[in-house]
Amino acid sequence: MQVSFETCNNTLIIKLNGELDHHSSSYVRDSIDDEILAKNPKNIIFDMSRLNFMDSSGIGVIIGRYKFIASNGGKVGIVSMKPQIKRIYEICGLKRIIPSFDNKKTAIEKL
Amino acid sequence: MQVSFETCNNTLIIKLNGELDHHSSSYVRDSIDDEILAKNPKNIIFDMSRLNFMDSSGIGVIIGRYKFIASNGGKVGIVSMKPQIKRIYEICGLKRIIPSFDNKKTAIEKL
Amino acid sequence: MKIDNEMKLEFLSKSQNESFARSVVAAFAAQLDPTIEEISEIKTAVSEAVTNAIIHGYEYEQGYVTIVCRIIDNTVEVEITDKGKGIEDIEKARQPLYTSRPELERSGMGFTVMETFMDHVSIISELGKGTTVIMKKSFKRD
Amino acid sequence: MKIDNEMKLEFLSKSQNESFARSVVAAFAAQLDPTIEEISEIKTAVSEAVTNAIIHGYEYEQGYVTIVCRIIDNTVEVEITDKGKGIEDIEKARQPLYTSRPELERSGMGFTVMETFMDHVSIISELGKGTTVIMKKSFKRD
Ligand SMILES: Nc1ncnc2c1ncn2[C@@H]1O[C@H](COP(=O)(O)OP(=O)(O)O)[C@@H](O)[C@H]1O
Ligand SMILES: Nc1ncnc2c1ncn2[C@@H]1O[C@H](COP(=O)(O)OP(=O)(O)O)[C@@H](O)[C@H]1O
Repeated sequence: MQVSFETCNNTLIIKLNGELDHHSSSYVRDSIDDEILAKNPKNIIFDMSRLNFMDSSGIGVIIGRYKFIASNGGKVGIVSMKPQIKRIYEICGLKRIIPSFDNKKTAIEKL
Repeated sequence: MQVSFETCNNTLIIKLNGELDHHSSSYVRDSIDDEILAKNPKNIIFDMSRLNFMDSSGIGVIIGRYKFIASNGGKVGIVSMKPQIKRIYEICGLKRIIPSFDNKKTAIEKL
Repeated sequence: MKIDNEMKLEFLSKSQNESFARSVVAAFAAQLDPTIEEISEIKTAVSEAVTNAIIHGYEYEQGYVTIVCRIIDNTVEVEITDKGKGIEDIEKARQPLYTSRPELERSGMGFTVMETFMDHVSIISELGKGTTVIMKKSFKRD
Repeated sequence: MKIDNEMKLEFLSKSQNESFARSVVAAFAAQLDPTIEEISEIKTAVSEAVTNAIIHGYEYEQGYVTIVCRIIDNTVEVEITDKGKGIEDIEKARQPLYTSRPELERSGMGFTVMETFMDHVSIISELGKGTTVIMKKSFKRD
């Protein structure tokens, strides 16, 4: 599992590459939290174009970051989910709190 | 595992696609023997460009066909082995009785 | 009911074995020629149950997780067992959003995911003895 | 010697499980970050031993094949066991080209392949009780 970052104005883009499960979740969580602490972004976008697997442990990671960002008045979006991941996102009700976009450009514009 | 055939003059080209182990060996053996019976080729060439795995059960299949073809005065060649398969071919001493070629054209010319 | 194929896998309750376990079940189920979507459904359900065994069953202590997998006609049956802590109230545990470990950022959606992706999910558990989750999925082919 | 990770796989002696078994061992060994070449060596060695259990051990009767896999430091240890017929003369069985089943077009090269691809191969066998093949391979990094 790899995590990389990109900043665009006040938005932090978090690229997830690999498989996000309970095993990789602590590494992913720590990487993201360090970056948020360092860059203090308003909004965050999860770029999932290279995420090949995610289960409900991954949903826990996303909700955790969402709570922090939302409590500071920021917004969270997700882009480029593969079908399996989109289904987990829908089943777990993430859809109601975090919008999904087809690509980064629309996400940054519409967030 | 898939087996397909091509004939070029008196040479039967046998294309192996998939994994040749003990499980697939009976299917591969039967397909080849039926084709040899139908076409009565002088020589045969195994095209291994799409063979992804082979163990010593595959060596047994090749030697079996070699014995039949050689007993009728024909020749056998192998083309396009992947590295793992080339090593099995060398370890099992097939090198001494069946020549290997880089491609079909050279094999047909040089056999 | 004739069992067409069967395997049993036992492994240490280490989190790095979560991806190993789901790949093994997927490789075994492959003999039923599932679609890519069906394979990722099984993988996800197995990942949920194995993760639960490691986190909730053994609470990160070392133990063995066992997976029994059977193919019967066009159905795959997966049984995932731990000899850990057990579940006190199974009905409550199955509820969406319920988690006993919110401090670990668990979403409480594990059982809901298993139930959505598999045709059948049942749970057998005894406090102090352990838990078995039994899941079934049929592949209907015309 | 601390065992870093361990798994045990049991499956029916059906030939379709040969590819399943070698994939499982490869997936487990993946945690040592082997090269593609090392992975195909392990897969081939496992395929040989599992095939022998099915053909020679159980002689195509139904039985269970067991694989135990351990990671200790940078070494993978694989034990493949059948409770079949057993080997009368282990030394003879190991010889290149020796096969007791030439009518099945066996090449007699199975043990030679295992020995070439693994660092260590030992065989424990008792007539009428079964056979265990123990193989080890270390991954040396720079
Ligand atoms: N194998 C298990 N052993 C003990 N308790 C379990 C086990 N599996 C699930 N549980 C209990 O059921 C609850 C709900 O599980 P689940 O829906 O997967 O959500 P989560 O894993 O996010 O908590 C867990 O929080 C835990 O209390
Ligand atoms: N698991 C086993 N049970 C009984 N006999 C075995 C077993 N494995 C190997 N043998 C014996 O050892 C011989 C040599 O094995 P091997 O080198 O793999 O060649 P092959 O499988 O081509 O015969 C076999 O022919 C068989 O007689």
